Amino acid sequence: MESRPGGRSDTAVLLLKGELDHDTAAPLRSALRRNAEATRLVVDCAGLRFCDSTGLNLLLRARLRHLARGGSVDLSGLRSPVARVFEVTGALLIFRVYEDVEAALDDGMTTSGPGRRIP
Amino acid sequence: MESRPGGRSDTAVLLLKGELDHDTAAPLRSALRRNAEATRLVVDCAGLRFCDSTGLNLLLRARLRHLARGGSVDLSGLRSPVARVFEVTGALLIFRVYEDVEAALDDGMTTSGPGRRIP
Amino acid sequence: MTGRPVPPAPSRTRRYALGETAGAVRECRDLTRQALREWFGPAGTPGHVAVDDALLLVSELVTNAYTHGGVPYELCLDRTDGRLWVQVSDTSPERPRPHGRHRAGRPSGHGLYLLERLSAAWGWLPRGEGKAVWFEVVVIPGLGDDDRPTVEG
Amino acid sequence: MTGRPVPPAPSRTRRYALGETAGAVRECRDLTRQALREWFGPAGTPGHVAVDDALLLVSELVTNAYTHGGVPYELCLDRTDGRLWVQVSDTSPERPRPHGRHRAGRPSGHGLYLLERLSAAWGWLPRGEGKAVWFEVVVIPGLGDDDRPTVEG
Ligand SMILES: Nc1ncnc2c1ncn2[C@@H]1O[C@H](COP(=O)(O)OP(=O)(O)O)[C@@H](O)[C@H]1O
Ligand SMILES: Nc1ncnc2c1ncn2[C@@H]1O[C@H](COP(=O)(O)OP(=O)(O)O)[C@@H](O)[C@H]1O
Repeated sequence: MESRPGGRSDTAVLLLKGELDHDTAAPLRSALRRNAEATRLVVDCAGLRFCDSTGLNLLLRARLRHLARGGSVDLSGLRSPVARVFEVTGALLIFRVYEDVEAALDDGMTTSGPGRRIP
Repeated sequence: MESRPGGRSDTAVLLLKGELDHDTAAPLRSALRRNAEATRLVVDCAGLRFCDSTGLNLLLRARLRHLARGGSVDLSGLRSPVARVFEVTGALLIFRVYEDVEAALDDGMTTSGPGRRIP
Repeated sequence: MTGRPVPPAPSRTRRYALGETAGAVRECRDLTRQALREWFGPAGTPGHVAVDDALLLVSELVTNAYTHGGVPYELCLDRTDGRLWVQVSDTSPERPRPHGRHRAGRPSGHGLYLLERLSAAWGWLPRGEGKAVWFEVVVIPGLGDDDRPTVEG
Repeated sequence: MTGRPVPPAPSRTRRYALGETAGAVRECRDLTRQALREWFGPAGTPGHVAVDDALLLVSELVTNAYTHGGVPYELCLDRTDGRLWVQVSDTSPERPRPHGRHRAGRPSGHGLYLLERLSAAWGWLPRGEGKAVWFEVVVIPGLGDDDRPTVEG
């Protein structure tokens, strides 16, 4: 689990790697807690080879927390087979999803301000 | 399988005995066919130790045939565990059910005419 | 991950091959009646509603296996604490499919309805090319691990 | 009624005891991946949607067994013609219970929803005091009895 500031002080980026499941969720869980204050959290999944509903639930829970404070959790770099879990459960329509982390950060810089409320 | 005229020429009585299931249903099936012309058919189950949905379906099918011709299929003498099958499936409310075959025949003689349509 | 032994199968299991002979439905009831008596004592004898229900449901499953299920090939009885678990296997990949809404006057669809109403649980599982349909009934209610099924009745 | 032998169990079965160690969920995926490759050849390798789905659903069942199911104790993999049948056993008598209507944004209830959506069939069966939850996926569609699963891919 790598996390870094996202170019703006109110944006944080988490880079997920490997296989995310019940037994390996602890680092993501604490990273999400550590970054709960960031207005915008971008979770980059380009390095994620596997994710099941345990990972999905963590991200959905973080999304609700950020939403409640006027922030957002956005995703980037979903690859097969992770993309399939998000597609089948409908989570693709719930999160703002970007091709890659650069697109996510560009979008935050240009087309909309930070702290934007996602409907 | 015993069958006898029911005291009136338009009434027939079938006496069921033993255990009625998929493998033993043939005699009842042909007795029902043989008595398809009777306006009123009374099926006495006092001697029936077992009956499952195979027997129930045969009786329900006969009932529909008789109903279509303005007749009826009535039951008598349901004992445990046979009564339970009829109760749980709701068939107790579908058939006219008598304590014993005498009550069934008395009823046919006195309180209502033969060929009465059961609602 | 290995190391811990897999817990044993349910303490008692009886398997019977089903043949093509007429009389199999009753034979399955008889075998079930016998197992219930031997496993559960007085509580496992006819007249007790769980026993009557179990015999009825065995009849329904075996009948369905013969009428809808290709070649029926096994009756399996399992005892777990106060319960009886029954499986009937046949070679058809078709699965039991409850008819729509149950209607008391319709001459079909009562088999699975009885199963749903009278069993503690039921289901099916793939087995070879076919499947087993199963149900469970509680013969001795509330029997825990440490109770003994010999005193009741 | 006896006489005819009971047909053999599915041609290939692998059973693995589950322990208390962290990493069991992934280990179950790895064992499933390995079995799929050995049983189904190229069609059984990751990237094929049935394989990816099977690994996901194994993960869901094992996770549920650890989080809801008392003590999980066995992963069982069965091959029948072009299908994989997976069972995960645990000691809890509680059964899987799909949450009401699935809602994409709610952080729960996705496990059984995925099971329902991606498996060919799923269910549970009593096993000892607990149960096994199972699912089936079609790895090689339309594979009949006489086809051989080695040419595809
Ligand atoms: N063993 C079985 N194999 C295949 N299909 C089955 C089996 N048991 C039940 N079914 C299916 O489920 C349906 C409902 O069964 P049931 O409620 O017993 O009613 P019925 O036998 O009167 O149709 C059957 O019509 C059949 O399609
Ligand atoms: N192995 C199991 N043992 C007992 N209960 C289970 C098991 N698997 C699932 N359940 C029940 O089914 C429910 C739904 O499971 P699931 O869809 O995976 O969602 P979640 O785990 O997010 O609650 C669980 O909340 C639990 O009550």
